[in-house]
Amino acid sequence: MVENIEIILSNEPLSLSVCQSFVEDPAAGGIVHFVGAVRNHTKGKTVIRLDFEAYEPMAISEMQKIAEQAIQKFGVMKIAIHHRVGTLEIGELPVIIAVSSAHRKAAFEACQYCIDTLKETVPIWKKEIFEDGEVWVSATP
Amino acid sequence: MVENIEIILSNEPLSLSVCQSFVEDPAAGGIVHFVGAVRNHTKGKTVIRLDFEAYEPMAISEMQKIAEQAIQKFGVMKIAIHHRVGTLEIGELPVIIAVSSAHRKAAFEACQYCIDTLKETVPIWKKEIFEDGEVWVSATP
Amino acid sequence: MAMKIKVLCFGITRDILGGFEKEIELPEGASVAFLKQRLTDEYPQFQKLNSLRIAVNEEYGNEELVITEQDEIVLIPPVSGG
Amino acid sequence: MAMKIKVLCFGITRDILGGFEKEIELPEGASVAFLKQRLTDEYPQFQKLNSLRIAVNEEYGNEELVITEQDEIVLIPPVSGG
Repeated sequence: MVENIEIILSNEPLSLSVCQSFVEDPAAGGIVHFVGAVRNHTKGKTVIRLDFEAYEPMAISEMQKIAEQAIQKFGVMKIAIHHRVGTLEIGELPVIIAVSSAHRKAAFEACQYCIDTLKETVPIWKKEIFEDGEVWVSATP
Repeated sequence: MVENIEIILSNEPLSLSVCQSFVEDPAAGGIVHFVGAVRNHTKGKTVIRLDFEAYEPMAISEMQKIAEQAIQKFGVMKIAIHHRVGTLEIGELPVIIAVSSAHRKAAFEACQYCIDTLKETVPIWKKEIFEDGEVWVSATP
Repeated sequence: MAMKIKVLCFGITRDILGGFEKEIELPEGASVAFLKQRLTDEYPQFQKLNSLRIAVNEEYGNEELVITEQDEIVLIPPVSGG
Repeated sequence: MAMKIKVLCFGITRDILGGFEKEIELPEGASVAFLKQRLTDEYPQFQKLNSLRIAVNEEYGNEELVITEQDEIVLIPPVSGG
């Protein structure tokens, strides 16, 4: 069987073209990518950088589960989920999710399902570093 | 004002990273790409290649309108729509649509709106070349 | 009074009319709807198309729009970009 | 009978417990719910979190799951990947 899921946790910059290459397939007519980016502000405060950490083995197994669920739920072909850990500057990419499918609607739905679910279940945490302090995102109200 | 829309019709291969670079913005937290790809079969028949042609000035102005509507409708930041013309082999990319947004839901909706509308209104035509003939896609029932 | 208009033909309409650029004689004051009717009468294959739109000066023209000799008239069969 | 379990602390839980790895004494047969209650009693800051899940051997454990000394126990405060 051809491998149809690629999960990567990496300290190095992520590559959109690597994700695209993994999901490409002669039978795929549509590919949808979600690319996260580090914004320069949040709730009106200026962000200097973000620090990401992961409970790595479980982060990988949870991302694998999400991709398997998405393939089953939406009937898509291949999924790549690449996530950064470590320190990220403004504009860097914390996550890329690529989904290929025979038809585009399923690719959009599956890609959105993957990023929505990743943000709920995958044990990865980010700390926002401001000029005057830092905060674990979403930890407290 | 910073240019927030880039429309390109091209004879040369399209580049995902060029689209990504155009839509990146320090205030953008999410970027969604739709990438079309030439499939190797359609309705059970093997496709050899596709020939695309466009009524170029109007194709460009219609794509511009779609991007403007999407920005207004969904409140997204920047949109790139790049479309190929000429002969494309299996696996080549006829279209890339990139949308950046502060928040991801709007980026998904705007990107899907752009490709759905493009397929309805933009004067571009593709002919599928089979081993035993050719057909203008969608022209007749 | 008659006028001669030039129509540009893309996709399958080029195959039907047998060329990219065609001259067609219409009565002065003819509308987009009139041109469509004339084409369908002259080339029955147009009836088989899923749709036929006519662009006038790079915009989709509504059926009542009156055509002049100066307009750029383009036949738009069902599109299939993307 | 008491047992000593080791918990690993990520994100804000590391700040609350003051370290990545903590040893905690629990009665034998203690459940995930028991551990959560013990943590909340000992570290009132846990009450301020939007959520606290506990992973047992790399899976989210339900509240009734019984913990043993051999399990890998990890505190999962609200996640914020992506």
